[in-house]
Amino acid sequence: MRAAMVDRPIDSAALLKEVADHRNGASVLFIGTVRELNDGEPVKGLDYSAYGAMAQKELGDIAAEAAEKFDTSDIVVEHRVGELGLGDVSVAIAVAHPHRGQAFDAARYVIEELKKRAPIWKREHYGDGRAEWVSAASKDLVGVRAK
Amino acid sequence: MRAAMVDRPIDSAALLKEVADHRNGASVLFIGTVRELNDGEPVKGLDYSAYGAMAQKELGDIAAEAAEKFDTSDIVVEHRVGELGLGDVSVAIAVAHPHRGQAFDAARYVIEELKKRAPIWKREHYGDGRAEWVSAASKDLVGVRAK
Amino acid sequence: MTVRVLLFASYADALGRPDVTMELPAGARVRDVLDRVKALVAGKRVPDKPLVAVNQRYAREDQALGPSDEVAIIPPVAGG
Amino acid sequence: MTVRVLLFASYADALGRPDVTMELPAGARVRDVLDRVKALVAGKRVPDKPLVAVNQRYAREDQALGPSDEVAIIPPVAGG
Repeated sequence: MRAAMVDRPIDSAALLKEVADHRNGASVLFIGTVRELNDGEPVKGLDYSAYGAMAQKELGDIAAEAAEKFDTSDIVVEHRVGELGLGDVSVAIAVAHPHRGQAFDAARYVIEELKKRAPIWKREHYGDGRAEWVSAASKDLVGVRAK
Repeated sequence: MRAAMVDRPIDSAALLKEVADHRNGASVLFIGTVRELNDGEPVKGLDYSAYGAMAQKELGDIAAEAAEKFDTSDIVVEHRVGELGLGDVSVAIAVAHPHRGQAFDAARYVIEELKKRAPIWKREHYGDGRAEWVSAASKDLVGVRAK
Repeated sequence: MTVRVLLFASYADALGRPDVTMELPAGARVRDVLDRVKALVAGKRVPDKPLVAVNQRYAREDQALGPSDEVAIIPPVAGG
Repeated sequence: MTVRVLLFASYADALGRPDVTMELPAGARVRDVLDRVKALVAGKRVPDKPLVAVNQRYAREDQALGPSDEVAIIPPVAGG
């Protein structure tokens, strides 16, 4: 089990390898990537920032909860901070398990809890030079600031 | 959308790339691998065989159903046949979607339907030289044959 | 009419070969093929009502067969 | 006692800086910090009851603070 906030590109294949084990018959990888449209407005790039020490703790807690609930310690989660471009991976979660149902459920649990609890923020950059803080929960803009 | 029965190693990273698209913010990869224990008996390796033409059709149907149900054409599934060793990937499913819920659900749909409907069979090889056909649904042995 | 019947996995083991060609009267149905196959493998691990496909689609016992149809007897599947 | 207060993202923008150090009376609680922060950013995008963490754990408004605690005001999160 491992949880990390990182400021370099995420290697999702390496995460899958990290959870692989001959006892496991099922692996699930979730990756979140920067996408073009957020409610219709073209996004050029993002920056993610975090309350680093707390985000690290929350991710660790969430992974430990998933390990307990779904009975596997083969869980790895990484979340990236810094500037990301279109298509870049912002978060990756890999879970392996003897059984597929729990592998899916554990990966889903980690991303849902991360989105609720991890103190991470995202600012979208638009083609016209503006940048806005975005709230994932409500999709409302929670702040506006010229770049 | 693509579905294929293959007789070479599955490159799951390539499947993820194949479904990637700037409109998608979430990708889910499921991989099934050969595991050591099946109900307690150590497995040395497997061979998968299939009714190839029909398996190809069923996989294609299942991918099309998932595309329709979960509103994405970014779905790829490959199932391998032939001799596989411990840890080898037998099946990989990659789905990308603007939203994570549908990405998870579509991947889950494809593996569940594949396990019910695809005419694929698996024979486990044990350390003592025996080999047995295995039914995934019941985990009952449906046939026994000396190697 | 001539119908080709495919067997797989444990059923092919039971028959000792992966296929058999049958001459059937016009109007024959899937269940007629099943009766012949069960006679061929008598008592050997083919259940009373196995899954069947006709021309690579799952089919019911009462489906009518045509000339050069491909019938397959499908053991419990185990993909994944 | 001295408490360090961290602000992030849109809240840091509202304050014009990412942290502020406060002198608080003994027995002060999270809500006392919130009152001070709201006075500093008057009307600027910090809601009435934002999320708060004390020493990197989510905390309630009535949690008592100790010397050298680290208090963080947490805008709506957007990870993933």
